[in-house]
Amino acid sequence: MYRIRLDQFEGPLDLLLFFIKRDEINIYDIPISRITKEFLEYVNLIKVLDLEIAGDFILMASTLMHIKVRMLLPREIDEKGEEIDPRAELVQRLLEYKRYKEMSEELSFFESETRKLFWRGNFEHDEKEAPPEYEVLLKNVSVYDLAKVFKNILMKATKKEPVHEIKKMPVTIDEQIEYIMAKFESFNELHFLSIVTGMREKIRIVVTFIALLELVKMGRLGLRESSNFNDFVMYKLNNGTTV
Amino acid sequence: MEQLYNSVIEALIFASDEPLKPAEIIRAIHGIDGEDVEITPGDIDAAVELLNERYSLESHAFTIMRVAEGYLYSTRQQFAKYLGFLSSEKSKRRLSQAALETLAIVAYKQPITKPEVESLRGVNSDYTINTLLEKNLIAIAGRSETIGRPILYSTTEEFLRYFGLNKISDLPKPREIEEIMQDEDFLEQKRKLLMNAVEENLEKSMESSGEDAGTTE
Amino acid sequence: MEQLYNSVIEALIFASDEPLKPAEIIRAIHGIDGEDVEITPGDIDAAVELLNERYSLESHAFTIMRVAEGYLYSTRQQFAKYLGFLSSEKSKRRLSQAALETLAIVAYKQPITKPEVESLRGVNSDYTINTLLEKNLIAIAGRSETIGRPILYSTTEEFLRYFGLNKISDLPKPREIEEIMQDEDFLEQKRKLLMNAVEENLEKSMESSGEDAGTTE
Repeated sequence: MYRIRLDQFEGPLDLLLFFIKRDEINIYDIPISRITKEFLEYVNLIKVLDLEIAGDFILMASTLMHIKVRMLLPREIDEKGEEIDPRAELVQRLLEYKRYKEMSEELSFFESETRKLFWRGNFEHDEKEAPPEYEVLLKNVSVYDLAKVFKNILMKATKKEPVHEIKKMPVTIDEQIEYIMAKFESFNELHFLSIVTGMREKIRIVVTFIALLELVKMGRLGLRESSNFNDFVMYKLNNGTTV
Repeated sequence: MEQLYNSVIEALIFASDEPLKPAEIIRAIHGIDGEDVEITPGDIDAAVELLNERYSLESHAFTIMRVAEGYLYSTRQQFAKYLGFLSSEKSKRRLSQAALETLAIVAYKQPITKPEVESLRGVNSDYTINTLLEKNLIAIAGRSETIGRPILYSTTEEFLRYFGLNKISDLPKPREIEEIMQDEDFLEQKRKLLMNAVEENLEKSMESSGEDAGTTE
Repeated sequence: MEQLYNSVIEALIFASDEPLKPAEIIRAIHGIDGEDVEITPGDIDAAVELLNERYSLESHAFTIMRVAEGYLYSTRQQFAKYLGFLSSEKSKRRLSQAALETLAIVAYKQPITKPEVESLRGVNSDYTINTLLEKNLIAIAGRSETIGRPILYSTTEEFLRYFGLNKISDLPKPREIEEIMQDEDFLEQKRKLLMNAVEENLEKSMESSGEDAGTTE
């Protein structure tokens, strides 16, 4: 048996073409039994070598086995009444593959030729009148770039562990008690909304509300319903009694 | 120094992506033609001088400059305005990474609000959103029904045209990108699994179809 | 076209780091000197032809190539060895056989889906397709209308530049299958046979029979 460097083969079709050439097999009359046997020997070798391409080779091996079994059965007939050769499809695939393999050699030739060419290397020093302002638009950005960027963002976003950060509150209850009482210096009654309107942070409103409850508990303010159901009225108390 | 090396020096400076030092030129020539080729930095400077005289005589649009103790090509000053026009045209078409990120998020999550974009990117995105709006790659698509009714953004026809897509659903799904971005390790594992599965079937069919196929090991 | 524009064209192409299209040259000239300057793509091609003749006559080391339907300067092939010695760019690996096979299929069958590529090659092509996308040699070109709407791929301008082609149709046509079948000699298979078959046997037989055992078949 020839020893073949398996990693030289791009895949099962490539290996089959090699057998066909080496053994001068007529591609129309592939001895499926023999070739299957040989193919399996190599598949076993690939498995031992643990090559990453093994899966594709095994898939082909099972195709060959399938053809082999069909060869033993009576031939199927196509619509023209002619016998269908179970190997026909494989032959077609082999030829088609060979066709593109040839073209990859053409490409390889173009690659070698182009590698002998060197483009101009340094463009930055060309005298240019500076473009007035830097504008941004699209160039050399593909759909793939777009999708890749999005995928990376998603990955970054999902990687972020939920962090429960304890932020120092920007306001204290004491401060807000002072704030509320300062408002009551010129009024005896105020709507709650009127003192929280304009507050940017939610936390400030919450703290103000707590400060208000504190003031009620201390007996310095009283609460009653407002005509607006979303609001209520605060009124000043003097040691628990209305001013 | 041999005549041939005038052209070699010309080619080397032409293709260098940074100012090419005389020592580098000598190194390349010695590397290819052997250490005994006689060539000095003075020879190289003379060759560059000669080349520049010829460019000037033949009225070509470029010249070799001496920069940072090396040589590099530059086009002549008098063409600067044309080059400036072209390069501004080109720079117009470059999208910054930030803009690309924002565009990707809008494309995939549209319609989407600025706060949502910002929470995905983790940075303020006012500037990039404005840029993309100006370039007509995204557009305002109404308002969200959530608190504060923030503005919703989506991509435009112009966006589709640029990327050669018929509709937004033509964008590759993150799953599809995942599939082609898999690293080799992962593929290998996948193949191993496939291998085991096929192997079993294979052995079975070998047993049943008999003959000599089983005697391969 | 005025004489001056020969030099402008020279400067513009010289200063471009990617194939410069005739339309871009015309746009720059119109942008600076006004829309009424008469200049056609034919004029530009003639100017490039003239420039190349002069470079050749004056035996300069570079020439203007027609690549990806644009113009790009490159050094002449004869200096490749010196340039290769210094260049880190070109010491980069060549494309793998798998990449070339996949590119050949995409180039001739574009736009094409990954399953189609895989069925032609007989191997999983995720990794190869990703490599080619990363190298910008192929690009996503929408979706097929078939079941599952798989992504379509096609080749890029970078593909043309990489292989030094002006357009896709500059590639030789693949042979017809009938023609391949008539091959008495599957040449390439023979080459492979010579290259990598029987190394061990060869060595063994050389050891045992000595002499001219080198004829392996």
